[in-house]
Amino acid sequence: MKKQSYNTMLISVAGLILLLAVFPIPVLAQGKQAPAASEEGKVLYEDKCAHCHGVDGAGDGSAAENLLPRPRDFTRGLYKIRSTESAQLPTDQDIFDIISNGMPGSSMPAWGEILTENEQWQLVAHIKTFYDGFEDASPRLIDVSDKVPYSEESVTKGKEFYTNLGCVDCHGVVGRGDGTSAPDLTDEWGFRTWPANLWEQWNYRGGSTTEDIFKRFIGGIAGSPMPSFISSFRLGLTDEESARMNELELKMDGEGLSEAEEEEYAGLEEKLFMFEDIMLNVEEGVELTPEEQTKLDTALKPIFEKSWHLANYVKSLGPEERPQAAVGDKVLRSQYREGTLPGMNDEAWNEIKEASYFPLVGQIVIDPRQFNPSIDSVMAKSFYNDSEIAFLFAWDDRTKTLPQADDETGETVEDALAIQFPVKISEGPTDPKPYFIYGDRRPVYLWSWKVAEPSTVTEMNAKGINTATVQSDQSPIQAEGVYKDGQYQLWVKRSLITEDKRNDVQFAPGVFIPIAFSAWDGANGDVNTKRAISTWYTFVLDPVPSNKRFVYPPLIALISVGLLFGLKSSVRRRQDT
Amino acid sequence: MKTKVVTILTLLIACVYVTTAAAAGGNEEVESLVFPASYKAMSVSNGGTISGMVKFDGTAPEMKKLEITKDVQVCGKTDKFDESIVLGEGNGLKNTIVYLTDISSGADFPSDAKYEIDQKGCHFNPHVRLLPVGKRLTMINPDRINHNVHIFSSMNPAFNKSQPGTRRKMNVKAVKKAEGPVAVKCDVHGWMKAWIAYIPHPYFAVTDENGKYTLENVPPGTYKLAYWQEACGTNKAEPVSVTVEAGGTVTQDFTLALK
Amino acid sequence: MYLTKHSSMNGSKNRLYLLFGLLVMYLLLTVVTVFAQDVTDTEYRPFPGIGSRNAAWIAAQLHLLFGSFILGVPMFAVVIEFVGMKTKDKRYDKMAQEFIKLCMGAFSTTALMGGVLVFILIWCYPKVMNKLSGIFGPTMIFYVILFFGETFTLYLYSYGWDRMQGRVSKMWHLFLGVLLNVFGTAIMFVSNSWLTYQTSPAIMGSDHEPIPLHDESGAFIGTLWQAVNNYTWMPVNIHRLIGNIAFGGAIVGAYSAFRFLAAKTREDKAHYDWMGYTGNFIALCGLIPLPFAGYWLGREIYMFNNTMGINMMGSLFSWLFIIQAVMIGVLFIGANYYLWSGMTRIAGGERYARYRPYMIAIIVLSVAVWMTPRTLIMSPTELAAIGGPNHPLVGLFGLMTAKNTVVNLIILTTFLSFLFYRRSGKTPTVGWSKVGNIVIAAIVGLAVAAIVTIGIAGFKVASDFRVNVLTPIQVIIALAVMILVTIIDLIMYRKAMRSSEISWGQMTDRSQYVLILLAITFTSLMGLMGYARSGLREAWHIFGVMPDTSPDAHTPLLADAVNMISVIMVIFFALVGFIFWLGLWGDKKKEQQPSIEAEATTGDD
Amino acid sequence: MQRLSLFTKCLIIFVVLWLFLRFFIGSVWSVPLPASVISMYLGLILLAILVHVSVEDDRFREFLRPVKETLADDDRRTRRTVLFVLIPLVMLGLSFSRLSTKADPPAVLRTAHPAPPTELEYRDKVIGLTQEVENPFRHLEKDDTEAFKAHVDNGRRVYYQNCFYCHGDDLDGEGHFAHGFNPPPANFQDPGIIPNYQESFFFWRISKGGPGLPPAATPWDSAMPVWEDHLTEEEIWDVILFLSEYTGYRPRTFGEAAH
Repeated sequence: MKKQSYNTMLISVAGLILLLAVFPIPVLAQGKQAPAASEEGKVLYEDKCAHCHGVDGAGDGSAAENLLPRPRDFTRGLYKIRSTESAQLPTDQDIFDIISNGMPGSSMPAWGEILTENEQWQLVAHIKTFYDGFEDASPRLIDVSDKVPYSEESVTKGKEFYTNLGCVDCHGVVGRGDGTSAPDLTDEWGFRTWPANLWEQWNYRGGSTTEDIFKRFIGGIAGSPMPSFISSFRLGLTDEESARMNELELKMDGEGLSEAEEEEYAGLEEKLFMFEDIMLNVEEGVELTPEEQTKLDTALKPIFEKSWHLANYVKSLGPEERPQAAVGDKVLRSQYREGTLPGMNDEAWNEIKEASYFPLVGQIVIDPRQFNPSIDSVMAKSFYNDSEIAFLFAWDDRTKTLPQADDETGETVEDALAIQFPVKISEGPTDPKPYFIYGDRRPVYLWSWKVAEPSTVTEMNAKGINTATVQSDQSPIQAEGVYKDGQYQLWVKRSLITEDKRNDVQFAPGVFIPIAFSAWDGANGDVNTKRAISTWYTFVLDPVPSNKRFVYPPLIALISVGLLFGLKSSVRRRQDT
Repeated sequence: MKTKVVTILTLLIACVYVTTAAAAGGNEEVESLVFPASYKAMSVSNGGTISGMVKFDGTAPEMKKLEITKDVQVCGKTDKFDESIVLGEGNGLKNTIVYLTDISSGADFPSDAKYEIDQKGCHFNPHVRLLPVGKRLTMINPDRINHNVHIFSSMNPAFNKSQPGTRRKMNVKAVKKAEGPVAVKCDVHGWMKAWIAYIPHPYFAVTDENGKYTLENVPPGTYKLAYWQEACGTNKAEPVSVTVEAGGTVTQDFTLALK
Repeated sequence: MYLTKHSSMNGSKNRLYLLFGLLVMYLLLTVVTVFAQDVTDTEYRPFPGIGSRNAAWIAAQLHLLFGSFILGVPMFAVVIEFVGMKTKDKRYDKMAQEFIKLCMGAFSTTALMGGVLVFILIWCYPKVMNKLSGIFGPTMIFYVILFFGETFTLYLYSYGWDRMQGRVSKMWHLFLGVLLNVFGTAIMFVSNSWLTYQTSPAIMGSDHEPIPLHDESGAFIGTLWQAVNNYTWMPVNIHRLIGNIAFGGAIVGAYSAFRFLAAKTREDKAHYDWMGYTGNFIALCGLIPLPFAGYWLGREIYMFNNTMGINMMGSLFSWLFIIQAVMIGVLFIGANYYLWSGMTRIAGGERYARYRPYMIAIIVLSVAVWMTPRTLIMSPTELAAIGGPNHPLVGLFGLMTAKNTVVNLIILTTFLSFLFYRRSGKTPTVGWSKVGNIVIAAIVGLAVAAIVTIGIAGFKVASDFRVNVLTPIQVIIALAVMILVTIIDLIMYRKAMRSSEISWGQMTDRSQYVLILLAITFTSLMGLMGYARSGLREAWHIFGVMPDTSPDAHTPLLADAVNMISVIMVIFFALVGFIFWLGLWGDKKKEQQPSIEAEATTGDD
Repeated sequence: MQRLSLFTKCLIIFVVLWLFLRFFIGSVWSVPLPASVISMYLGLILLAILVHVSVEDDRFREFLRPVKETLADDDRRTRRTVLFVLIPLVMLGLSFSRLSTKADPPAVLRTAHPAPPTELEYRDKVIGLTQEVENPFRHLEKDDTEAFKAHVDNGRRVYYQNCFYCHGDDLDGEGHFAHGFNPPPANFQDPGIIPNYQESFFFWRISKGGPGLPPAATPWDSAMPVWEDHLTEEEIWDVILFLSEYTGYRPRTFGEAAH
């Protein structure tokens, strides 16, 4: 008897320990709470944040004007990146995470490596003072516990939802942010905003894990046009019931429903609204009874599962990290190819697995400047043969803009690309290249392509940003440009050597040739100097390895054999003496 | 004659400016309604009526036709116009909110009322929706295409939910604070725009297509009466004083001009 | 070349040749003014084949190298002679005499090179020389007088060596030696003024602001003394004076090494081992204060003109200082290597061997930091991976505070090596030797800790504070420790028991090659620094006053300079090697005909 | 077990240190050492080992003994044969791969700190740089702290309106345009930047930008704009004050040392 009670005690203690060990986990998962707002937080905010977000948190700091996306206005309690459900405030941890990780693709940097954890929490506390709704808020977290693992099957399902739920309206058919609604979007402050290019996961503001994508889909991105999709599925209905409802609705729009059908429809609707009621209660802050809670959880389960499929699909679209720029071992190498070079849609281009990536940034050197470029990179592949070289360039642009007058300036804007080479390739580190924006007294050679004439590349020369002139003596250049699903592709072919050696760059194998780009997005108001540019990169016509490698190495090996034997005999000789 | 032309031109330009500015989004400062500090609902038996007509002053500006840029097969069936100024008979101005600013007790909202906005053909109907605080709004989407309901409120929690074609009816949660009018937009169809006023008491009316309004069952007393109109603004700074007698009817007309 | 050969072999021919060289020089110098004035309309004449600048560069550098040698060597010749007189150790006297013999060979070459240089300058750069002689005319005459003084003193000193061995005459001989050095130093000071003036044509104002010596049009408005005592004159004087001592020592060391390796007899080996040791010791004594003098000079250049300063340390010439760092690293490692090798010839030196790995580690670590450039050489791939030219870890090594710290550590370690060397083979007799050792260890340990701490603190403070307070403190700590430890050590070992004698000549051949390497490194360093000092003017003959409009009016690239310096080095060592070889040859001849006058012949050689 | 020979020990030390430089440093500091630095350090390590073993004759003999034995002794024939085959093969492989690998783009020697001109022309005004040019507002730091703060604040505004795209929010050279440029924008938080230059140097670099770099400063790819086109002289001096106030680093001065 005594022993038994001892055992019971042991078990209960163990159970208690186990409980204690398990219990704190959900609490911790909620994240830490910010401390009370303090003077330190205010000082820190004014030193580090106020120049963008404004002293009063209204997103109107001195730097705000030239930023897109604009710095957040904290006074309305609208936070884009949350782990909480639709129309809810963020948790303290959410705000902390944004401060700590920054918002990729925007001008918000990651402060995690700069400020201490304590300082960041003080900032959270101070930021919360700008909106008084935080006081009694207890936001509900999005449940991410039942994650559906990534699989091909899940991606296929997700793709179907992507197409059917209206994602394509903004994000485009393949997800490059080129949907039909994309050109007109504004946020709640009336500022221009673009749907995310889902292929560029490194630019996802709130991170690119599947969980992050899932949270954005369920919770929406507050203040932006991105809604919550929690209501996209018929809550509480089985797939069969949902399909039936669909059928009835189609019929309703057509020949009309019979009385029985109408009754059936009303029943389904009632069921749907019964669950939606519970959900709305939650949103309105009404305490749920345990039964209601269970009902809701059960009803949400299949919806969440579908949302995970969608998140998996989005995740499958692109690489997580920005591709490495075309330097070092990623440098653009034009591949040697015997015979004719591949044309625009030739399969041969797929032989080059990885296109070289040239990052573009805003041209902010010369007025008028572009502080918020919409084209962030150009990708390139290239082949050459004994007489010609062909390039395939690609760059993402959410809109195809044929020549048209800009709303604000009235200037004629259009999409365009210029590829820049120096006329004379510098001969060493001390021989300077031309200035990276259209040269200086050292001229550059340009291929100018404009969307209105997609099959023409014009040869130009420039000796300074405003001095580009069309060459009077155009070398024959073949070109073809197409726009599809938010991406331009431009194919260009020229002979390696031209007659106009004074004004044209001459391509030769083995020489590292500087290359740079300028890109104009008409819909972004780009015209003349207002554009996206790259600095100089280099590319090379990859030489076919020379036959020297079959001559010298054996020779070197022979010499080393000789040396070794020489050493041996000299050591022997010394030993003898 | 010449001055008239100039006036019309000026008005036209102003109108275009206002409408385009309004269409540009929420960056336009919307003047809000005036709500009483507190309101107590009770039964009113001897209430009077305030009614009247809101007229537009001047020549009716031509309604700007909106460009339907997508889902034309559904949205382009009917022409869409900018609805900031809609005139009826005798220049009656539709979609003007007329309301009592200072009433502190009176009737409750009718319990059986339904609050809906229809999005048929990618167009919000009604253009101005009064929605009592604490009541849910039903969004109707018979289009079988995707809309999203984006309510630009700032005092109440943000709201932006997708309503795909498979959600014929979707309820929007109730809010706690009187606010408004706030814009409602569908980001998928940029031209779609309407207004919601979250109201704390029932003495609000929206003028009908002929500019007529009626406030019924008003407890006897003297009140301040104000209007709000999207393009013409509000007189909340200088509201009109009306005295309602038990069972009586007061007529109060307004004549509005563009801001 | 032909003349050189005879000069080191035969006294009378030597004299003839010298007179000839001097005559040429005198003629050239005295006609400078007249000659140059006639051709003012001609600005430049091209030197055939290699171009004016290269011609002047080669001549000037060779002149300078030989000049440094003949200025540096007499200084310690006199000192050693004095030591020999005091200790009555004949060996010292003999060695000093041998130094001066080496000098004689170099002296004629110096004069010849000087003559060639003057000719090239006047022929190729008439306008510049006209301008300079207009300002410095009187000093040039003074220079010639000094040169004559130097020549005759050297003759008397060298040829009178054997005759003036009496008690009184030895004093006179010593006096001659001192006089020789006075003349030599004065010569250097005078000629330094000409070139420092070209770099900094300004004097130092009372508030340390430069006051230019030229008006707007470039006309000279100062006095002769102001032109001489220009902004960088004294720093260059001091820097060169110390540098000459080190260089002279290194060349003597190389000569001794050469003789050591060629020596057949044990006596010869012992002698040249000892001589090499002495030469190296002197070189080290010069090397240790040299960075401080260089620091002062650099600082003055910064003060005179910020642009020039940044050009020197940050821009055009910054890579040169990386090469310099490598060479200084080689110098210190080599010097320590030689000291450690030297301990093997002393029985009892091996008890310090166990410290050697640690000292090697400290020196190599310090040299690694010293050599790491701020802007690293990287392939574009690495550049992309690191995200900039500055590495987060080794990029810090590129900062001055790190460099100052390690240079102090290197010097301290070298000092310790020398301390151990000195102690080898001796046993202190004082009772407190154990305590003394502990105290010394504690002092050194604390100093190292302090220097490193200050160095780390230097990353975080304002550069003014670092430059004006922290760095001097580091230097003072290092110097103070060296002085303090030396004093303690001296007292401790004053009556030390000599447990074993130094077995001179029992040296590895490797250590001798190190001596030769040191000399070569010294020479290259001088060439490089000369390029920096001169190149700082960029496209100016006289900085900010007289632009260089010649075809060579650009600063040569470092790569070109390195090539040029290599060529000069080859010529220099060919000449020096020839002189050494002739010395060997003379000795061989001496061996073949052993005579009772052997000693006298040696003296006359 | 046989005792390790001196040669083997040295070999082990060398390899361990190489591994340390090649991998350990890269993993701890998250950025690898450049090959040029590794080879320099390895050279020094080799030198140190040679110094250590060759100072004393006995040790040097011991060090060389295994090498000599392997080369000459009859009982080491197997090992010798293996090495005599292996070494030439390795040489063959190395040289072959060296000749077959694709060329890396040429490495650049970059001039980190170009020298400023002696004077610069700022919008028709000549500003001398060789003299002790001080920030005209620096003296306010002591004389008038309020005015000084106003200048710093103005500098802050200028910075965040113009500079932080490249030089970053925290002045660490990691602005959101930074990835697009080579050389990367200056990192003012680096202790080697601000304290090493006078304020006049910064004035020169800011006002003249990349195009104002001297020919010596190749490869001349700086994207630094010519700010005299966009900013006033006062704004440039103010932003210099801000740089040093924010980072806490003082620009270099020479004046104080002399007094």
